[in-house]
Amino acid sequence: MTTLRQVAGKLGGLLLTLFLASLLVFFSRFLVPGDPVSFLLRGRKPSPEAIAQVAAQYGLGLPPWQQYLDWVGGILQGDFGRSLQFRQDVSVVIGERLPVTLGLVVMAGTMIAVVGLIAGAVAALNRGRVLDRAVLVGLTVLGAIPSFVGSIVLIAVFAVQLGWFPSFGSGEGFLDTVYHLVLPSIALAVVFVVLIAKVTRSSMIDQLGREHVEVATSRGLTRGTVIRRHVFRNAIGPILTVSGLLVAGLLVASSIVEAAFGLSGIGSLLVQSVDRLDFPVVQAIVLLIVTAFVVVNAIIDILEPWVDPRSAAGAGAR
Amino acid sequence: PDSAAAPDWEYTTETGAPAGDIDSYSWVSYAEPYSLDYAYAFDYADNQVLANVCESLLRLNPDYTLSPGLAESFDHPTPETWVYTIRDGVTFHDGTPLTAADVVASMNRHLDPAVGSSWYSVYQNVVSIEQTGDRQVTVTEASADSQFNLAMGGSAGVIESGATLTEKGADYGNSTGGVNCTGPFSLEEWKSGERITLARYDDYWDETLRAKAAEVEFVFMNDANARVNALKSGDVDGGWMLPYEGIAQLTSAGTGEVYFGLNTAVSSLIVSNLEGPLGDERVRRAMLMALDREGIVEAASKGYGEVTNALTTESVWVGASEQGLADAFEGLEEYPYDVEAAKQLIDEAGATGEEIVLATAPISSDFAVIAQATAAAAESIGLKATIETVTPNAYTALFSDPAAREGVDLFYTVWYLSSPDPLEMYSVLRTGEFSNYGGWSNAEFDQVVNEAIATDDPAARSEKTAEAQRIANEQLPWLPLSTAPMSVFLGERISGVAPSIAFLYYPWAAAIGAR
Amino acid sequence: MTTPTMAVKVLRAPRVRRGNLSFDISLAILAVMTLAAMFAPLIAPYDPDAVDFAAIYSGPTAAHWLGTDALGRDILSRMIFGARPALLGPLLVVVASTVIGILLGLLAGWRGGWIDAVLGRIFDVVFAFPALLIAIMAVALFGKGLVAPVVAMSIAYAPFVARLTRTLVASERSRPYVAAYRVQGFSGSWIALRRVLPNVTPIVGAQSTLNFGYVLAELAALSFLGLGVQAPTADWGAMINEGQAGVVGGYFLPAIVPAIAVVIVVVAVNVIGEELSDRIGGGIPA
Amino acid sequence: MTLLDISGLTLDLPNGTRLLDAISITVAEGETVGLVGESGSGKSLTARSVLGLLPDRAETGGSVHLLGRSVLGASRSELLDLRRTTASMIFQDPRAGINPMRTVGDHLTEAMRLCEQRSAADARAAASSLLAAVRMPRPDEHLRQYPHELSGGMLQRVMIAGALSSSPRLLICDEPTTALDVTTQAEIIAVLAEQRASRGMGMLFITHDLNLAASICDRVYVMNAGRVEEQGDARQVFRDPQAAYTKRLVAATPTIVVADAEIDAIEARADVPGRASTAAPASSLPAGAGVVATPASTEPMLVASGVSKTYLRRGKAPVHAVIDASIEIPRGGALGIVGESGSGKSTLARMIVGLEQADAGDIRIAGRERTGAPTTRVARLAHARSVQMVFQDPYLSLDPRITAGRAIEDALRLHARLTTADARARVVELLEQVGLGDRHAQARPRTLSGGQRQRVAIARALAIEPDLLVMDEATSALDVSVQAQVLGVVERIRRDRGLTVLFISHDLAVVRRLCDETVVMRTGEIVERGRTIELLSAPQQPYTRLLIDSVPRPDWGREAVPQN
Ligand SMILES: Nc1ncnc2c1ncn2[C@@H]1O[C@H](COP(=O)(O)OP(=O)(O)OP(=O)(O)O)[C@@H](O)[C@H]1O
Ligand SMILES: Nc1ncnc2c1ncn2[C@@H]1O[C@H](COP(=O)(O)OP(=O)(O)OP(=O)(O)O)[C@@H](O)[C@H]1O
Ligand SMILES: [Mg+2]
Ligand SMILES: [Mg+2]
Repeated sequence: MTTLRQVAGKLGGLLLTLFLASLLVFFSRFLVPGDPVSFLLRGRKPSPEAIAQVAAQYGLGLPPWQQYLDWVGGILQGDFGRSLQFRQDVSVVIGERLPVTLGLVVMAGTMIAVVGLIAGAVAALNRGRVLDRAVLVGLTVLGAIPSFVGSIVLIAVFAVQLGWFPSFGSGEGFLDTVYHLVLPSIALAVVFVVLIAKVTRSSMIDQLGREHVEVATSRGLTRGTVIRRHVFRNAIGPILTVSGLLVAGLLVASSIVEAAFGLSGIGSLLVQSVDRLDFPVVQAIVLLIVTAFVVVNAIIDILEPWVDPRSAAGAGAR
Repeated sequence: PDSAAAPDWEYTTETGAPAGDIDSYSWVSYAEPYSLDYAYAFDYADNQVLANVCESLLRLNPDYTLSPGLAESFDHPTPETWVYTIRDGVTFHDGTPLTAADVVASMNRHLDPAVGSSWYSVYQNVVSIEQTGDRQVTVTEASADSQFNLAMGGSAGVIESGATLTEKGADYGNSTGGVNCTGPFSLEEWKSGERITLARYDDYWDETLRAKAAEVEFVFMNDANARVNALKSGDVDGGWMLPYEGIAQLTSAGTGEVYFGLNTAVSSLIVSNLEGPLGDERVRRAMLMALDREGIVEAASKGYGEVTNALTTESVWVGASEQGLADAFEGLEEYPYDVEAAKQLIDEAGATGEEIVLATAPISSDFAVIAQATAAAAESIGLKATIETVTPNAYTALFSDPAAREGVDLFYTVWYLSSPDPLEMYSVLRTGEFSNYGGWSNAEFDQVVNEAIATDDPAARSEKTAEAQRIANEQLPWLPLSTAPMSVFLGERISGVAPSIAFLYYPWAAAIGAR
Repeated sequence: MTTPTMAVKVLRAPRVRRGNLSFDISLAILAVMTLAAMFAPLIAPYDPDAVDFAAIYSGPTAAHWLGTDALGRDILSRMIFGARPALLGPLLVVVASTVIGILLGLLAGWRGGWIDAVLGRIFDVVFAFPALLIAIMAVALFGKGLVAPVVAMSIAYAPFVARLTRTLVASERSRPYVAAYRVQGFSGSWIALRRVLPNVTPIVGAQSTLNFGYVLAELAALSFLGLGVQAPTADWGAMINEGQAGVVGGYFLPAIVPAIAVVIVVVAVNVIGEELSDRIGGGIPA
Repeated sequence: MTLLDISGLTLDLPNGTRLLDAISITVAEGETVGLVGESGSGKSLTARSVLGLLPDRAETGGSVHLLGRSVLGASRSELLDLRRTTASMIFQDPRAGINPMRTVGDHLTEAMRLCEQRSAADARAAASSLLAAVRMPRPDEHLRQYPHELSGGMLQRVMIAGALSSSPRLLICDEPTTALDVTTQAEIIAVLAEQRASRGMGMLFITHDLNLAASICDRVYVMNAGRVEEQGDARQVFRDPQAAYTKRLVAATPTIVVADAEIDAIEARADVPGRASTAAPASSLPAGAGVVATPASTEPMLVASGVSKTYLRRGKAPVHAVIDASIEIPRGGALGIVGESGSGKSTLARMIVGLEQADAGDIRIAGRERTGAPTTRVARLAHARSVQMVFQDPYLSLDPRITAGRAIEDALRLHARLTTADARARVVELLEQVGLGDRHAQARPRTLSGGQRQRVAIARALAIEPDLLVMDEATSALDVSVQAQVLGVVERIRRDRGLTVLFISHDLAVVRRLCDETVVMRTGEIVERGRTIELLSAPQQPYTRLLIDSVPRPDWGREAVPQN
């Protein structure tokens, strides 16, 4: 179905996007007028040694493209530079915090998938009925609750008042970690659940109105079979596309949730690094999130022909 | 909730001897240390952990007295030299013995510009640090300095294994490199962003401070609510510096107790521009009188504090004579809240309608209170006030960079002293001193302080210092606002800590055991 | 070949809606909040920054309808003044991103070819940077406050608008009515600017309205994280951030009032946006 | 027992709209019953209700019985059983009716596997033989293919095979050939007829094409606005329609049957301006072959010679859309272009109006070179005045936001300096010319019917007073009666103003009615040309003959029905 050529083409697109994104991340620093050293050392005592160290780390004497190549070259070898606030390699700082964020994102992702798909499907299958309305209203309101508000409420109710869940920390071992991450994942998932549910709903409603669904029904397939094999199966495309777009949002939104729940992941690290003017860390995290986004979407892109055989033939549109 | 009722609180020095050892307990900190490198340990978060792992030449006790630490004794043979005799039988956590070479290596780092030590100011007078005997280290200074030795109870006097310093290099003190010191606890694990675990060091030299807990776990929670909740629910056993909003809750929660202990910090407004209207002493006095300092204490620290007219707390007057202490605190100018009188002063000074700029930053709620209250006070006496909100980092720069203070008339600080001597405060206000932010200059004051610094006898010194305090109280180079006690929460499982700001340097965690 | 059945579907498309209560209520809420923000100094009972130590954490009283915060500042007054940055920020972002997006989308969709390819690639790259991330990056570069995030988010949201516009324009361009204009002798730029642009703008505009809610929430989140509007300026997000300190002492109002306001505005904007999309979407053959 | 017995069926939407009103239809075993009527008359609703496929929350009345079992109000399992064993349905658009994400094999076998619990291998074998039965060339290969890999005609066969997989007693066909070319339509009809005969099924055949209904049905029902207007023996109904509606429908239906009398009639009308004046054979169209009534100039209005267009597609074989095509239209003449879908008709038209640039060849209109793309505003306007176009889909060719009057006014003012009042007056004049009025000037397209829109489009084209009017399938999307109106308008304008027309259609009958001469296109090439009547009565090329033979030819004696 998918030819090797197409996959190669998509990988090429991925690399191009990554390249452009890395340019953006790297050269964004050049948007700031003035001396790069004083930018990087804002708020710190600019001892000559510190200046020399930062200048050396960034190769500030070199022409910009050379700086860029060095930077990219370092990253390809896992060297993201050194954190100014932690006096430590950025890769170490991030590496220590990544598991928490990944755990959070995976758990939230699972909730988003399960709850979002179910809610969307239920609404779609009851289109125009009370249940649909209820789900829609619920989604509209839930979707309007920013994750930081959600976090505060969840902590106040379930951690403090009821004491069912811990209000901080990420726990030890698998089960404990899951237990610790329940509330943060919910806070993170809510807004995205709403998006997925809405896409699922409209995508399924779209399919429900298709003639092929009616054909399948007319041939005596049970409603369950029709919905599973024809409605839901065909509705996956847009859901998957939107899911891909959500990945980066999930990673960024985790900064809010992590901050609220006192979790130490790369999200809270990002905020802290912005606060502490630790630009090397900011740069690295931004690049990481962008890369995750691009890679996930490339994977979805490559899966596309499996989801929709027409796309392999270039027939495209649904 | 009735906001008018001021809370009851009193100072405590002890929290009851522990019943025995405990396997482990947890402690909450509002932030993660950036580094456990003593050269950079300059903040509550760093020091409260470091104090239990790394020891200094001298030991700063909870009552702010100094006693021998890794130096079993010190001498002051000439006004310019300090000679330390290094204690025998002390080992680092890796088992290697403490030597004079380690001391020299550790202390010399403060002088190394490549390190950029935060404690350089302590060493600014130092000419050399040398091993002058098997167990002897001599520090030579350019001029007489009574203060250097006092600082050896703090981070400036921390001793680390020289071999470790060399080995770890740039990674020394961070979560990968770690530290290798002599304290009652060793650094067991540093899980970035989450917690630091300390383990009892069994070969610790000082039996009296042998750790009662096999393990202490520090968890970091930036969020005040999370901190209070964790303490209240018993998820965490204790913590320093409780959020004021939560103290009432913690007191009534029944899962532990809140204690208030010695503090050296004074909240004050630094007058950073004497060229402007505040250059006139009458305007400074008027400003202080226009401030409802009782109200500020109520709003900023929810009543856990007292208005003060001095820039030091009595707690740092450790070696003071009775006379000295009386001179220092009795009969100080009171500056009561009196807008009318203040207005009159402004009129006299002809400053009505002049403008002042106060800088603030969103660091904690007291910053907002002070900024708003100060602006309101200035307006109430006919001055124009502008609040300039800057980032916390830019705010930090106010303390280090004269350019950052350009155009700023007033800013707020909570200034704490790291050594048991009020001179630490007043030496800062001498003409030309780095931290004399407004460039205030008073010849009499300078002379008194310089004399005090050259005086070795604490009692005699205190009397000189008291003179300095009186001058500052009259002239108001900084406007003193209030003091607040150091708060600590102990859950029902633990006991034994002495509530005091000395937790920044004293191995307080070792004293905590099962209740 | 278009068949009669399809034609019937097109004819059927414009649903004539009866009055929609939630839409009207949402509109009213937004109108009230906008007016309040515009005339804040006239309406607000107190100076939003006025500290009153005698009334710290007062609950709702006759003097302070929504109570006061940790500094005794009147929450209602702060809410009214706080509506300014809270609403103005998203408004600027939505307007700027819509204008930029429509122009770029029109260019890409109408000209096609390499321009489309290049713009498409640029959009792809920007998509990889979620709005909040770009905003955070802007803060890292240019410092805290509202300006950098607003500019950054305008850029971040523009590709969404541009891609929608591009799709719409490209599909309009292939419609016979555009060919008909060409055959009549109208120039390409006339058709693009005078006919296609007005045709797609309502749909794009309605979609952009939906962005308002997201931007509002994101800017509030930024303030919540302490990277956005800085104290003591009244702003809903910053108020939630500051108000959080009181939650532990049982003083919920300072945090909950702005939080509820954020939720209400986002819901209202979404209701309006969705309704508009529905109404407008039906007007043009899809 | 009757196979299908619908009696008094009514269907109401929850909002009270009555969509079907007392429909009664019966189908006996082995019988083919036609259901005809215009778009929206309720044909599909009726057919679907037989299988219990009703609009959401619709209210029904009356009864529907399949082999004696009631459909309305049947339990879920009963309904499933009826669908699995008794009746099945073929839908209009095979592209929409087959799940694009599943293979053809999946489509054919799923019901067998999931409903009849047959093994996968068994089901595949059965599917394969079904595909063979509907004359698919390579059954086993097709099972593995996805719908997008097959043509429309093949897909419709797959749909038929799918419907037959349950061996139904009743086959419902809802416009099964409307989306297909005439030639493909003929093949599909043949397959259907064959299967019906071999299986002895009853068939309910829905179509809006009277000719088709008449050619295959035993009995027909004529529906209009949710009611049955008339019913009876197919030929009887069409030959001698009783209901006024049926009469109109029959009258509006064009035919390609050429009667001798008609040739004479046309010859008799030879002096009508704009009509070719001789019946001389014209197997090709050299200049001057058609003697033109407008004597002013003998130069043809349109000369396209050796025009070619090839579309290059990335990564795929190039499409030769038009290959070396040459046509001419005398002033005041009307040329028809017919051919299957994809034969290049539209591409040729688009090149003539300048929407597409020819790769090779030469186009002259009214003696002026119009091959290249106009570069200046003046050239653009000149080009526009020389040729205008009416597009196929009236729903898409008008700007949805612009009122009818405004659309015409824009065109007028682009080409002539007019005061607002003058322009308004002219707009009304033009609208009246196409049988619309002042009040339509204010209407937005969405509030106009298809026929009205197409007339607005014509008025807009005429506003510029072009030398040549190109109509690309301008009536294909319209119901027969509406089509008849529009064709009438065009005929009248030609008569009144001597307009030169290039008329493109896949419907031979329509071309026959409007055009003096016709060219036949196939895969980009012109294969035959000549006077329309001669071409239809004596086609020279096998392809033309196939085209003509594919058109259903009812034997109901259309001669008897007077034209217009
Ligand atoms: N699900 C539905 N909900 C509401 N109205 C419907 C529905 N299906 C059909 N209608 C309406 O019922 C009427 C009859 O529709 P139907 O599809 O039966 O017409 P038709 O005769 O098959 O037309 P065509 O030739 O265009 O297929 C139309 O006016 C249509 O708008
Ligand atoms: N823009 C284009 N790009 C690529 N191929 C095209 C394009 N336009 C038309 N074609 C191809 O050119 C061929 C002729 O198309 P054209 O539209 O002229 O056919 P047609 O005879 O008008 O068919 P129909 O009856 O379906 O309208 C077809 O194979 C079509 O797929
Ligand atoms: Mg139909
Ligand atoms: Mg065509």
